[in-house]
Amino acid sequence: MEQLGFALQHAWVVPALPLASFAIVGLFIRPVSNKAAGVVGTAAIFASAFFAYWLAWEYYTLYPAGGEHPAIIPWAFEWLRYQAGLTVNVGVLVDPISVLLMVVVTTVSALVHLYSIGYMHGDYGYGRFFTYMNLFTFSMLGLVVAPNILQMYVCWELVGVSSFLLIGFYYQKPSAVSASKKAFIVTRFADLGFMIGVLILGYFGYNSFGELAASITPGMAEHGVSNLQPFDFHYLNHPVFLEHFKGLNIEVCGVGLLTVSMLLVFCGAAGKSAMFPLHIWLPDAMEGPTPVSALIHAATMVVAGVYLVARLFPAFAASGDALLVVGYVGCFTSLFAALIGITQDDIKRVLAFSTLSQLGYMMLALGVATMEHPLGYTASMFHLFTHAFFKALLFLAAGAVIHAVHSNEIWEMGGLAKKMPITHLCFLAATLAICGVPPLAGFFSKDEILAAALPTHHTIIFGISLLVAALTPFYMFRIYFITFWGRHRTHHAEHAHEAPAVMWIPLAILGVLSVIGGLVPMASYVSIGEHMAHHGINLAVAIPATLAGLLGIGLSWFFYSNDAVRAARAAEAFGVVYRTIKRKFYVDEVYLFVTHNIIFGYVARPIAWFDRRVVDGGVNLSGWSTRMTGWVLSHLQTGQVQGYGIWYTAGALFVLLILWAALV
Amino acid sequence: MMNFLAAHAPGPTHWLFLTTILFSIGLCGLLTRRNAVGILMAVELMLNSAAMNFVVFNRFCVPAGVDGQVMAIFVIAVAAAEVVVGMAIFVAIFRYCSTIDVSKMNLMKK
Amino acid sequence: MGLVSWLIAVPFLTMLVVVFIPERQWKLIRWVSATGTSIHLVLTGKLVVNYWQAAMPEAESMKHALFTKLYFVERVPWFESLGIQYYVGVDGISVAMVILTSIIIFTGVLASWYVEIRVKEFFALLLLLVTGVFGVFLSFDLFLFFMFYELAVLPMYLLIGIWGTGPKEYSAMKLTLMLLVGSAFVLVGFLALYHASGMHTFDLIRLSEAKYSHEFQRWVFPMVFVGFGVIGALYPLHTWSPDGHSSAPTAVSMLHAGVLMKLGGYGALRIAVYLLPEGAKMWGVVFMCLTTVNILYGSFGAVMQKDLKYFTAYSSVSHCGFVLFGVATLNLIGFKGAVIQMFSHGIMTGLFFGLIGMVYGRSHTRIIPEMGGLGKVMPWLATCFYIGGLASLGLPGLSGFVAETHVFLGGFFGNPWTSSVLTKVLTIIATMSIVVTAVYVLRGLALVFQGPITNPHYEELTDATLPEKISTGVLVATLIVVGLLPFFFIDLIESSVMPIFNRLNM
Amino acid sequence: MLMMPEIIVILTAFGVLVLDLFLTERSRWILAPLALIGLAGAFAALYMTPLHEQMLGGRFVMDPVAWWFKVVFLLSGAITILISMDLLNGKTGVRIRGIGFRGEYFTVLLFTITGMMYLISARDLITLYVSLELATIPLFVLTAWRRDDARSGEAGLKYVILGALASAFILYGMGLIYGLTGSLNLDTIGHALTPGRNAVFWLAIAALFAGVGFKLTIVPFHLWAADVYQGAPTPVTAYLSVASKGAGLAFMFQIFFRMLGPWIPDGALLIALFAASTMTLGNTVAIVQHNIKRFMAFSAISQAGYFLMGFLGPSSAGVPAMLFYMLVYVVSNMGVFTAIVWFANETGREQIEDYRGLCRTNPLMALAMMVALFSLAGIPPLSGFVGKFFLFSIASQAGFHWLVAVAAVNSTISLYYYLRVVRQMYIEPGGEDARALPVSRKLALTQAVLLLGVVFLGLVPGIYESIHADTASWLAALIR
Repeated sequence: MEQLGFALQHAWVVPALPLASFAIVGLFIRPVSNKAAGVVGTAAIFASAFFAYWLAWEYYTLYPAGGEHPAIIPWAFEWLRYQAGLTVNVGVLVDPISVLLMVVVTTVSALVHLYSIGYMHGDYGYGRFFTYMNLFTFSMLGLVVAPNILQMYVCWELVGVSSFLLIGFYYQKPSAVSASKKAFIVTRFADLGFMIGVLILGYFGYNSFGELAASITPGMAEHGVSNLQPFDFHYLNHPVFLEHFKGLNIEVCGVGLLTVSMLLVFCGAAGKSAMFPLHIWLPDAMEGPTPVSALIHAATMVVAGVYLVARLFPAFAASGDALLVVGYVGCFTSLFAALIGITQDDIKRVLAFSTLSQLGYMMLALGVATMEHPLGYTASMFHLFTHAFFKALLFLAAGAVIHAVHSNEIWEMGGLAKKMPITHLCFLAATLAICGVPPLAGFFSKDEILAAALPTHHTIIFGISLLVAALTPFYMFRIYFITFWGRHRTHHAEHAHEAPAVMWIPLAILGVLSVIGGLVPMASYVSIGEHMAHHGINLAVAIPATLAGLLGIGLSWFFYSNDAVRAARAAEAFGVVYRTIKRKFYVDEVYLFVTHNIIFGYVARPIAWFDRRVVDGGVNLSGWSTRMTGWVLSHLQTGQVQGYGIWYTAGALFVLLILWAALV
Repeated sequence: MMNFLAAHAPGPTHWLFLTTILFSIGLCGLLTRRNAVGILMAVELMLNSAAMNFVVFNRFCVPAGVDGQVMAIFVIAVAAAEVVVGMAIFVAIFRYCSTIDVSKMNLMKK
Repeated sequence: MGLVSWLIAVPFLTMLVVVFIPERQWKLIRWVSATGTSIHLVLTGKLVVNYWQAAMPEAESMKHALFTKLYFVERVPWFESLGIQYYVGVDGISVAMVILTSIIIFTGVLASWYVEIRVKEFFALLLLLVTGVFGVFLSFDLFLFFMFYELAVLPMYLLIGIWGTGPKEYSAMKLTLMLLVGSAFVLVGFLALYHASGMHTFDLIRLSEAKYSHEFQRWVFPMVFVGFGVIGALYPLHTWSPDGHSSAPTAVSMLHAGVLMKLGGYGALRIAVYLLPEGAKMWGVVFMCLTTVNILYGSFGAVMQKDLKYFTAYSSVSHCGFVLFGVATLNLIGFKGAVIQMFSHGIMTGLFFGLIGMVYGRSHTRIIPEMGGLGKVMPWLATCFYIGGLASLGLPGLSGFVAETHVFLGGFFGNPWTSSVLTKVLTIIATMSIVVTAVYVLRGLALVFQGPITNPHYEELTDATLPEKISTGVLVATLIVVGLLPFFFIDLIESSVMPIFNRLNM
Repeated sequence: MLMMPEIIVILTAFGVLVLDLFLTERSRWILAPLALIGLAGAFAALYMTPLHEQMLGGRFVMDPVAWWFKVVFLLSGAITILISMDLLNGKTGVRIRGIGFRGEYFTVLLFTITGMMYLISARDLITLYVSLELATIPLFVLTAWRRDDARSGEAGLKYVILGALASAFILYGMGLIYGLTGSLNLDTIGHALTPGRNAVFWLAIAALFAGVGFKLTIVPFHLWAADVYQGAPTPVTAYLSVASKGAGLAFMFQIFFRMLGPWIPDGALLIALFAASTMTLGNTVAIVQHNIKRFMAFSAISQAGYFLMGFLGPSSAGVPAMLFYMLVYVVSNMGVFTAIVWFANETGREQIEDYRGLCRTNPLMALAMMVALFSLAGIPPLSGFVGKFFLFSIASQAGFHWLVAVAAVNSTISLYYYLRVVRQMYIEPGGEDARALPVSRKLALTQAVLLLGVVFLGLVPGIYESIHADTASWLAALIR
């Protein structure tokens, strides 16, 4: 292995900076000065971002674009030792996707921090906000660089909890509180699957570790991986292990064990990435401050699920069936969310559903990829990359708008294009990007996804993604038209101002990234499996996709440009269908029914009752029966001396009889 | 006459039968008499039957020794003491209860 | 007198000092108690350092050991004709438990800073109680162990009965009696072990050399395990715990849930499994099933509770289920998990009960629906509560996670004496509790601390005072330290858990 | 001389009696100290008495078991005198009528002590029977001592009738044994009794068992105890509950170890059953009591059940445990009774509910009573725990694990009702008008000494160890 540069050698600095900042700001700075907390917190993230870029530069200098990109672990130490041979390291794994994610996360995070200095100004709990944000950034980076599945799980949970803290940031607002609980509990439920998957992988991984490691280890050192552990991705993704695992021939309900464990892991991924049917928490999560939505619920945390699937891609690919499930779930979610997105009135919720839809895209891209045709893999990562920028931008711009008009409802905005020109411009750029209008970022990545789906004979998936490609511009331009065009609908909208510089500068930077982000030749940086020839624009895909996008924009203009009169009429025409979609297909209601009526009503309450009445009652009964025995026996004491004498004589006879019976 | 007596001289079994009967009578008396004095007499009967046991066994089992007879004498003395104490207590009770019906003595129970 | 004896003696001597201070000097009394417990904390620190130096070089050699190696042993013959001795020492597990107890009693004394009635008796009993607890963790003679064990139970009656709230007499009586019935079974087991060994000694380490027959182990193991299970809240013998904890005053709940419940797991591991490995193999699966019920049942029970203390008590039932589950897995990882969970749950639940006491002292209610929005007026307490709650739902970075993954892995890895599928299924069922735990912890805490302030009177409440901040701060710091640096803790206990495990494979 | 302690006691008894005739009422207080000095002298003499010797042709034997029993008797006698003094001298908080006659009281008490001391040294049936009666008959008198209290009289009546019944049973059994063996000497009888299917033998055993059951209050021979304990003057109740029980145990030793030694293993199950039922009945019925003396009666009954466990051991392994527990039981029970006597003296009340708030009105007495109660319940580190542990160990050694479980659960039940008292004293708030209750120096000192005993008997191994060492040689002599 070549000599590593400084940044690679000290790759741990990237997650460590936010962590240190979290601890220092949280413990020492926040109690003293809120302002300093914001500055220090932001500075730390910028430093981390700088380091991430440095690291990326070093990595790609070491392994130039287009060549082989091995995973290296420049730094690790033993953190947990379950037993000899079953240990968990904490370390840093550097490979293309982790580098990519590090860059994305630190960039978006740094910009969002900067934006927040303005956005959160004067808010109650300003310092607390930055503390939480730092914690989140650390957790996310820890997750990204995890070299083994357990570290992934650890940071996964930390990400969950920091998301919980941030959604519930306005802890006196009941809706924020319940949204934060919902987010945590739903993802926790998903993590249960992840946990069980980890247990299965850990168990079977460990059982065969000894023999398999011997055949894996020789090739390891040159990849910078030393001290292989059973939980390591390197081991779990290794063909030797996967072959062995498949060869175990253990089936659970007719499904192979590898598939089962991958599906369980995907369950966790689906929770975090809000795939149907675990998506319900994401729209509600918009109760958090807008920068949070931008950072966590658009650009970074929600892609953790995608990242996890990508991370374990060889294992998913080896299972096949599991990958198929990933593809179809992603595909369904993208359509499902896009449909709901059309009907929502809260600007952040529309963006949330669009996020869902785009995440579905990423998932389906992974689902259609194989080790032989790995284009989907690259496409997914590419879309992740571009989506992070334009979605963060959309949220931040929406935040600026909300900041100006003091409302989330799109029907209370309108005509803001002139009042807030920079914001408007940025929002438009991002909208165009997400719609896949060439040559903006979204066009390239989306095109790559469609291109990946087409040749692998996933016709249904391709069809649906094309449909979604038309729906996306429809609902995105819907909010664009309503928000920025037309008349001012409220007093606040009329007197809206452009955001301060500290807020629009990040918008502008992200705007630039959204425009040019698609020009990165992703395939030469991020790839897996068989090496691909450079993939250009596939016109057979690009033209229909672009047309679909333009069609969506056109329809949107048709319905919504003129104060949405036609849209209202159309909604009436659809009636029940419209209402069903608007109520998000009643999924929330189903959940509520299941948790409250079934789990609480038919499990928890009976158990509480059983405990008080039966178990506790049993104990009380034994106490009562002892007392009763005493009470009954006390009646032997009649006070009649001759009665006592009779008992006495009877006792003597009893002894005699016993002796007789025993000894005769 | 003497012959007859000799031929029908009671053996240990007869005597034991007698003492057992006496003991039982005493026991029944003790358990059924209401009058405390009657009970004391029953007690006396039981103790004496037991003392008689000793004498009988001495006579038939260890004719050489006098242990049983000595024991009997002690028993008589002890029985006397017991009765004396009993009577004293009854007298004391009679002083303020004006009765020595034991079935009425049940201030303390349960 | 060696360090280990001092560890038992310090609380006792402090108690004696407290007893001889006149009642009206109540301020002095609490200062004396705090000083005594701080001294104890320092001694514990010394113990840890000494133990580390003594034991770590030998850790390697313990890998295949069959007998626990004790350090700093002190032996004084006591009832020689019966082979009873004063026999104290430490191994890694005891050290861990001693750390736990010193922290809890120290913070417990601080948390009781505002006890006003019968101060002297309160602190005296508290210190007596903790003397018993230290005795249990440090003694390696079954007689001595049992003696301290019962000593630790009884002051509880008075502490709850006098200073408690709610149906305190009922709870106190129920708690005392159930625990003593449990100890009755333990006693039967101990005596049987003593006589069956034919060695005429109560020395735990020597008894482990005895060969107990298969038949013997078959009935003695469940006897001892269930006996300890009562205090470890084994289902369905846990019902003393919700009532007892909810009625007890703050420091007592802390000690009881934090430390006393650990005596169960400690005894089950240290004595039942260690001395009776064959029995453990026969019964492991039964207790694994029972403790699975424990884990889920406790967490579902907690969902429906309205009283904060009942809520925490049920959660304790669930978490103590993890301890016994870990023991019942008969697996090295599971054993370690059990020990870590004992520690972690001790700190966590001590924190919970301490906080509940502090909140109750301010709001004068423990009924969850009556509270709301308290986070605004008492941010410190709310933060600590949340950290405790997150630890209890197994959040990584806090100690609960380390413990729970150990236990789950232990269960999943299973043991050679039980159907592998069964242990896996049970483990998977048990893991479901992490969701339920999340549900009740978040629901409960949200209702108490978040949302708008429901009662205008709450606006005037204050945050934690300095003693309270120290007390909760220490506990929170411990949770985080163990969570972030579990390797120290694992090194501490591993070589001592090893022999218990190795004996199973003998 | 071997019989010196007994002689000193009996001489003291007569001395007190005679002196009582010549003293004026005002100087009669001297009698109690005199009696105490007599007991102390007896103890000194006992201390110097050589062990393992006999006199009167083997009819009177001194051995370690006898020695320890005598210690128990002298000790309980001395404590009884101490706690009786206030009551007899009229130095009570409330006026308690119908008690007096100090000279006779102490004399009679000393007689019973003498009887008990002879009882354990006796080696033939005559001495055994006579000393048993000497120990019992004066107790009838003491029970009925309060002349103007109907309950005292009634208790005396019940005691005398049932005592006579038991006496008759014992005597009948002894007669049969004499008939079977032709000897009155216990050792000879032990050798001569041959196992076999002999109905007479069983009858004798049944009668004797009923007799010892009466003294030791074994179910169902216990029924007298509650009424008698409740009715008797409180110090006498205390004496009955320890000394009389000790005499019962001594008598049982004589019967079981001397005469029936070889058959004990055969009858072990029977003994275990009786032990279990005795402790269970005593404990459960104690729960529902309200009068503290009656309550202590049932507690004492249950303690008898624990004692019985000592007889289960292989050969006579349980002897040291039983002796030790006897000693422990004496100090613990006397500790409780000292408090009860004191409380009755001060307030004239003896319901459990009356003790409420005692920890406020007299904290030290409350503490002492609590500690003593806990010792009875077997709570460590008090001596009761250690004593019980040793007894349970014997049962376990004999393989009666179920009995150990029953006994241990019973200990828990007993704790339940002992805690009822503790709860009244410590948890229940006292009355509004609660005033501090004074305690006389005598009682305080007695209580303090007892408390020390309660705490240290179990912690200091020396006493148990010396009992064990002494009786080990006794056992060796016994094994034939």
